[in-house]
Amino acid sequence: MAKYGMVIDLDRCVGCQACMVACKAQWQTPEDYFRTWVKHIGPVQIKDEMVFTSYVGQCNHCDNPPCVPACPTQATFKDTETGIVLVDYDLCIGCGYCVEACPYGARFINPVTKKVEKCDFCYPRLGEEDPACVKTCIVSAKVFGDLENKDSYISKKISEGNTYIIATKEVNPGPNVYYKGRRSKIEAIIKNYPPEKKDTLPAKIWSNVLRPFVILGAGATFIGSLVAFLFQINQGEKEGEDEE
Amino acid sequence: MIGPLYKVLGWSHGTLLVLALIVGFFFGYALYRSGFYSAKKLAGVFYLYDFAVYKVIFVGIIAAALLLWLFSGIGLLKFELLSFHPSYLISAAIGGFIFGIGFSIGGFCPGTSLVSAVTGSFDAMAFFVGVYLGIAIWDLGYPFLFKGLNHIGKIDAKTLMEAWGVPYIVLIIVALIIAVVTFPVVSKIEDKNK
Amino acid sequence: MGKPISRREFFKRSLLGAGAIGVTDYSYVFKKFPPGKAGREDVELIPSICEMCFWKCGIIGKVKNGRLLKIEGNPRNPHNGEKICARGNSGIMQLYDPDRLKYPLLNVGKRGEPKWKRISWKEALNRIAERMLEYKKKYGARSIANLSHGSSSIPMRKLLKNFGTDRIAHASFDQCRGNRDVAFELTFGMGAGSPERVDLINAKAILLIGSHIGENVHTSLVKEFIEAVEGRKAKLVTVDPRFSMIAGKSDYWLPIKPGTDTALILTLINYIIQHNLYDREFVNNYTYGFDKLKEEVKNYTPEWAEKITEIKKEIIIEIAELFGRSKPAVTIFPGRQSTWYGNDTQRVRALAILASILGAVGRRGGYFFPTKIKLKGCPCPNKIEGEDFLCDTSEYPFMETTTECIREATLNDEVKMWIVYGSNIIHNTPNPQKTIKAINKLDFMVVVDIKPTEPSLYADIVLPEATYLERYDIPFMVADSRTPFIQIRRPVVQPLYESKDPFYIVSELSKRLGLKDCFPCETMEDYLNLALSSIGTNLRKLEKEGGVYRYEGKPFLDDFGGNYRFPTPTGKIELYSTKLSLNDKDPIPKYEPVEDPPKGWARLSYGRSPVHTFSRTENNKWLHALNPENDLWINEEAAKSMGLKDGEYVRLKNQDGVVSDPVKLKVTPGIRPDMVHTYHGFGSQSPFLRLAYKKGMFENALITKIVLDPIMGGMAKRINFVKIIKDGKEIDFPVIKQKPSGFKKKPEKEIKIKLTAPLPVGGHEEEEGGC
Amino acid sequence: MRNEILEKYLPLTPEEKEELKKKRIKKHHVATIFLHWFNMLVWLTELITGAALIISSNYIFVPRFFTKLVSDIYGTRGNIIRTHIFVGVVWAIVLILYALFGWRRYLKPTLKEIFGITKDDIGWLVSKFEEVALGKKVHYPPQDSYNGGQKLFAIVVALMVPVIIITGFIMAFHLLTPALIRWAIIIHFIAVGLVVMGLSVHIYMALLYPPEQEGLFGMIHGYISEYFAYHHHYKFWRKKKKGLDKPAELPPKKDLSPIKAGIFLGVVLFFSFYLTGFGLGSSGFVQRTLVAIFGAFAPESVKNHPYMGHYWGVYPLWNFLVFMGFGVIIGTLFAMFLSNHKFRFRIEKGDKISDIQRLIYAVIGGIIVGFATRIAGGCTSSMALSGGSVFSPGGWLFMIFLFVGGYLGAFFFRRLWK
Repeated sequence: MAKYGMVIDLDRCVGCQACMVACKAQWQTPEDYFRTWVKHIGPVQIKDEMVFTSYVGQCNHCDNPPCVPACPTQATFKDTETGIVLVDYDLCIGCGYCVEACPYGARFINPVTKKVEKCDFCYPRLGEEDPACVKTCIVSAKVFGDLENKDSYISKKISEGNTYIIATKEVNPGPNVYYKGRRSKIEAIIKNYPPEKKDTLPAKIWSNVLRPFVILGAGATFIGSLVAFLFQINQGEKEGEDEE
Repeated sequence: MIGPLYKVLGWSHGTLLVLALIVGFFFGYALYRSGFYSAKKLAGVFYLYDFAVYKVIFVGIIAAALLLWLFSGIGLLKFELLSFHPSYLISAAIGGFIFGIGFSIGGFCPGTSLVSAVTGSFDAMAFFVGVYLGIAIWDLGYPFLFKGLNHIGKIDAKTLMEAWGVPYIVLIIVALIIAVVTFPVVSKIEDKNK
Repeated sequence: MGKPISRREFFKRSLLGAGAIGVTDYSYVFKKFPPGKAGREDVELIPSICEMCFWKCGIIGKVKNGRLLKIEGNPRNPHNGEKICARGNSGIMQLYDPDRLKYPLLNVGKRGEPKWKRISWKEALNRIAERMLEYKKKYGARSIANLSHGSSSIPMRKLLKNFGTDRIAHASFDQCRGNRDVAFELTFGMGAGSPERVDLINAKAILLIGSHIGENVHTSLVKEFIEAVEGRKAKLVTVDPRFSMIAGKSDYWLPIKPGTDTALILTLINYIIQHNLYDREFVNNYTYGFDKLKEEVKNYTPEWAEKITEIKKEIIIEIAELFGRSKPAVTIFPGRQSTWYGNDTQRVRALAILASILGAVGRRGGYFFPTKIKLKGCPCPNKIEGEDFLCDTSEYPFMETTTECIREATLNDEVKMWIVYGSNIIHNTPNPQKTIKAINKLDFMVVVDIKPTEPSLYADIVLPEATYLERYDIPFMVADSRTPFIQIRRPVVQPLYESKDPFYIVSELSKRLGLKDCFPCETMEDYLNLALSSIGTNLRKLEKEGGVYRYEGKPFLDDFGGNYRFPTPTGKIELYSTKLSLNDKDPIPKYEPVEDPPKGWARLSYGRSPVHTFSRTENNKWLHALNPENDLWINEEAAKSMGLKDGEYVRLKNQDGVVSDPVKLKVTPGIRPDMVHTYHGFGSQSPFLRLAYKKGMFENALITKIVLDPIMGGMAKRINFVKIIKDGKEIDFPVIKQKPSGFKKKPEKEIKIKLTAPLPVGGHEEEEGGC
Repeated sequence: MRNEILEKYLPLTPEEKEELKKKRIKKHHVATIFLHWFNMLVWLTELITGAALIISSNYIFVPRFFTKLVSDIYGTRGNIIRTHIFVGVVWAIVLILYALFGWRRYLKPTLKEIFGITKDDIGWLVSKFEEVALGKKVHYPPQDSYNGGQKLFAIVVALMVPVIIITGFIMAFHLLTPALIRWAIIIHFIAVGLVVMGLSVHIYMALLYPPEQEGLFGMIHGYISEYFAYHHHYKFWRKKKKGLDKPAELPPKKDLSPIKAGIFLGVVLFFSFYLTGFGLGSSGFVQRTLVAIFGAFAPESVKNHPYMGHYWGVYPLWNFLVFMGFGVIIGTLFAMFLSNHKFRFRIEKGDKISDIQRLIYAVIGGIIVGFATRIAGGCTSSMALSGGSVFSPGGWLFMIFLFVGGYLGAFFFRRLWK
């Protein structure tokens, strides 16, 4: 059992975007789409400090990921073995509910395969080499490892303190990607790219209105027939009466 | 959606073939409904008792040209992306002349013979076999007998608009005038020879 | 690293894993991976060297049946190891760029609007050789000039010297680090080195003037820099009028007034000497002219400096104290692109002197010495008689041939033919209009490149060179390193289309020019095997060992037992430069004020994008997707008063009336109001580069005014002033009086957390929580 | 409104009733029976696999043990969705073929009847409701071949099935945009939900509700007792008796006038250009099929033959014009069928020549025309029509000389057609 996570040290990160290209080269994502992103923020004045940082983000493999219930065919699920949120590409029909539901915008529909694509912590490389972004990060700002294993390097790095998660009171799906660095940088990120709760109209209509209607309808007719059948049984077998 | 969709949107070859089936379906449907399943009606244009072929082709050209002009005018169609037959004038003329003779004898052209054959006309089937033979003669004889016969009189201009510098709509109107003038004359001839 | 379980073991587990407890109990066998993934099994790992910029990081190419899938760092390379930057990763898109040059081309159209006709290599080389021999006969060998850059142009330069012309200029001398190396030559007798020989890891304090590390990505340098600052908590002082990425990580940020850096450095030197914070013992043993220096700088006081540089005197004093305390483990970073205001060699000499008086030379944490070893190779002897630098060197004593000299010579008909090898002279040399005028006077112009960049538009013949992933190159000896090594570039894939490697081009040309004794080796492999034999190895063996041969280095003074003799005339570090005084130049740097932008104008500054090597990578699909166009940094206050909003497109007009392409505004408080800043290398003018064509602003067109450095003739470029044009109207920059400033980073409050307790929103329990 | 319908019944004496019970009449065509049971199988698998697919907590509408069970049966859930899609595609194809080919004889009349709701049907529903829910004794108004309840269910199915197929295809093949797919999911669910509502009543009525027992067997072998028809489907029985229900033989359609035909052809040509960028053509079909035939014997020599070589492409038949030819064949058949013409073998000729002569002249004509298309590079449809509409110089020249040659030929071979 393991729960993989990542720590990104924003103080070390210089925003050179090598991770974005390494990830793209590894998984050949189409050109304007990235599984991991580096969004430069600033220089901007936060309280009395000048901040020039970058929001290095990807799928946070949250503890209770809003994208999993959003997927009708349950193509996406949090793998209980590794804690990584994966996608079974047989089941994905490219509807994009999960893309809408993800508070960090970590998912996109690949226009070539027409299915959803996201960071999966380089799942096929797991166990043999670090994810492509971690390996190429020239200032070792990204650390990847097993959060459940207390003496792993990543757990030590987190327990050194000054570790934050990109979440707000309203939206906190329990992300497993931690951020270290000066507090002003975290605030700049949350100010510019706040995780927001999004619910798509069709999904809302279905779960609140239509599903109850369909279940009730089908249930009612089914039970109705059942009652009629029971009613008919206790009436006893009557030859088709031939009233006029 | 800007046409031609296959080229602009870069659809796959498979999609093109499906489109070909659909277009062919309506092409066959149109040919049949125009009555081109009967050799009598087709040959009529040369024997002056039924000018359907002449009228249908002429109206077809004008209708299609008008739509093409309209759509490319309002930007829904990139005219330059359409595929144009390279213009080998002399070859086209010779080919057309011989084609006419064959048409008057056989009573069909390749497309209409297929339509008529499918509906059970033996002579259409014979004609169709003839077309295969004709093309086979050309294919086999090409290297030593007919090499280059189909590429004589090449001109760069792909359309008359380019060649004469005349706008598309003017050519359409000219064709329309010719049609309006010749159709009643032709109809009179038809009634005389019926 | 937490020990990750092996892959087979992992799959075994998940196969057996029955409905595991937990969120929802579907234990799915996740076997289908997204298509097209470079699995580990049948991938060939080929070590080589990157050339997306000139830093030469070691790389490993992952090749699967002849197609390059991925590039990663070469763990055996002592500098970058498994790390490579964004450009290194995207080498694939350089190799498979559909717009790259494919065949030799002959221009049958006009210069500037080329019509290309594909010709064979034989015909192209015959024409070139014919022309060269013709011009040699008529006007002498020196009527042929070469503008080149990059490791692949070295064979061509050797050939030309053998042919008889030394009119060879590289942009790196007169546009970039020329004056830095001359300054170090005059002071220590050796250049600053590439990579810069700075022992950052052991530094306690670092001074960084005008270099934006992090936005300017040289992998091993950035790696060591961040390790020093963030890892080992060295104190970093950044002097930059713009709040760069590295300024965000420094302990002191000094938004200095542009053009006054020398004043600040001399003030520091004076303060350190007056309060004898300098390394007395080192100065006595190893420096020359200390008293003259002391005398010269005595009236550079912090109060005076505050007025000139607009940096608070308390901050200046604090920094001087800091360097005094941390000596000799102080890194005075030499910088790289240093042709700024016109008197730049003296500024860099001041830096060298500051480092010397702090004893930070040949010591841990300061500069260190290179260690070279002799390598055999196929010679191509230099057959040049006498020196003729085209320009009168009386005025510029330490000048080599510069692009400017070649341009001038071409304009007055002394040079008939140009060979432009791997250098985009339209983008890297200021005043491109003058360059084009010179080209139009040429009889014949040859361009050798991998992409149809701007110079190829004016060429008569264009030769497609193989990219760094398809060729061998001369062996690279990295002497400027604490752990010196030799590394080899070898083809990762076979050359595509008809692109050829430099050795083929040069050896074929030398045959046609009848030069018997130039590059007698048959192929580049023979050249490499010959060179490697001098260190007892060969190509095959080295490749098996990962392409890197390491040898013993002697970087520090104590490696020489303390009596090291500097290769200067006096054998010591020349604080007072004898050579300069001989050529009646100031032997000790003085501060000369620089012309300020007139009212309503702002100074145009330029810099690098972290994902581009100027115009070379604009057409790279992936890098283009990351950073398609440059934007113009403008001060928030100034923008507000000019009615400009962030993201708006405006044009710039410079003092000579040149109007630029539109550029997007980036309104930020992180830059001084009297200047604007943009990334260099965008706005390609070549329609053949479909991705890069007209994307972003071609800012080099605005740099028309240049001043030559009095000592070595380098072209200073940060002296052009611009105005903003919005919808046709010119808008003046407001005059905003800058109070002396200087920012010190506040220490971060230490916040302990327990891993078990769930991390609250955006912060910690005792904090008030999220924003 | 309810009680006045009773008089409509023709009173029968008990003996007539007994006699009617023995006689049987045909209720359903074989095709309808096949289609019904095929539908049943499809709905069975699709409902099971479909329900098992949707298991996320926001969407699930079946108990979880069921989805678990189905997942285990299929092994991986990938197999479930593949089965669901495969069955869906087969179902769609069968329905489309049924609709196209069975339009006149089966589908049109059934739809007309289903959507033709009369007061009697409503009356039937109301009384059924009263009987079942309120337990009142009611008399049902006379019904047609489908009673009110069956009509209501049939309408729901008729409307929902196309919706289910279209949204199904959008989801399965990720057509157009993700936003559309999102709505397709919801609409797919609702449509299936509505049909399932009707389905449970339909199944109960057929299997368990005794009076309708005979109706079930009616759908198995197609016959029901005349008495059952009289009692449950009075109007249908009466029509059957008077033999009114035979579809009348439709009159064959006349050909379109040349102007209308020309416009139709012009529009088709335009759409060919708009969709694919290529014009119409038929000689290409012959040329490429010929190359394919030659290729079968000597592929190498055909592939690098100076003329036939560049017709080879990936494979000669894998080409736009060849598929257009197939389309023409199908289109002609449809046109014939839909304009009620009969397929008849014939030879059309002038009176003066014999059949054999006509065939020989046809072949000779064919050879000349075939040869001519190679010289000109096309035939009437590609050079004259397509070329003409874009005013290609070659096209118009070809057409002019065609008529010149034609009239010359006609002068000499007049007797063939007199």
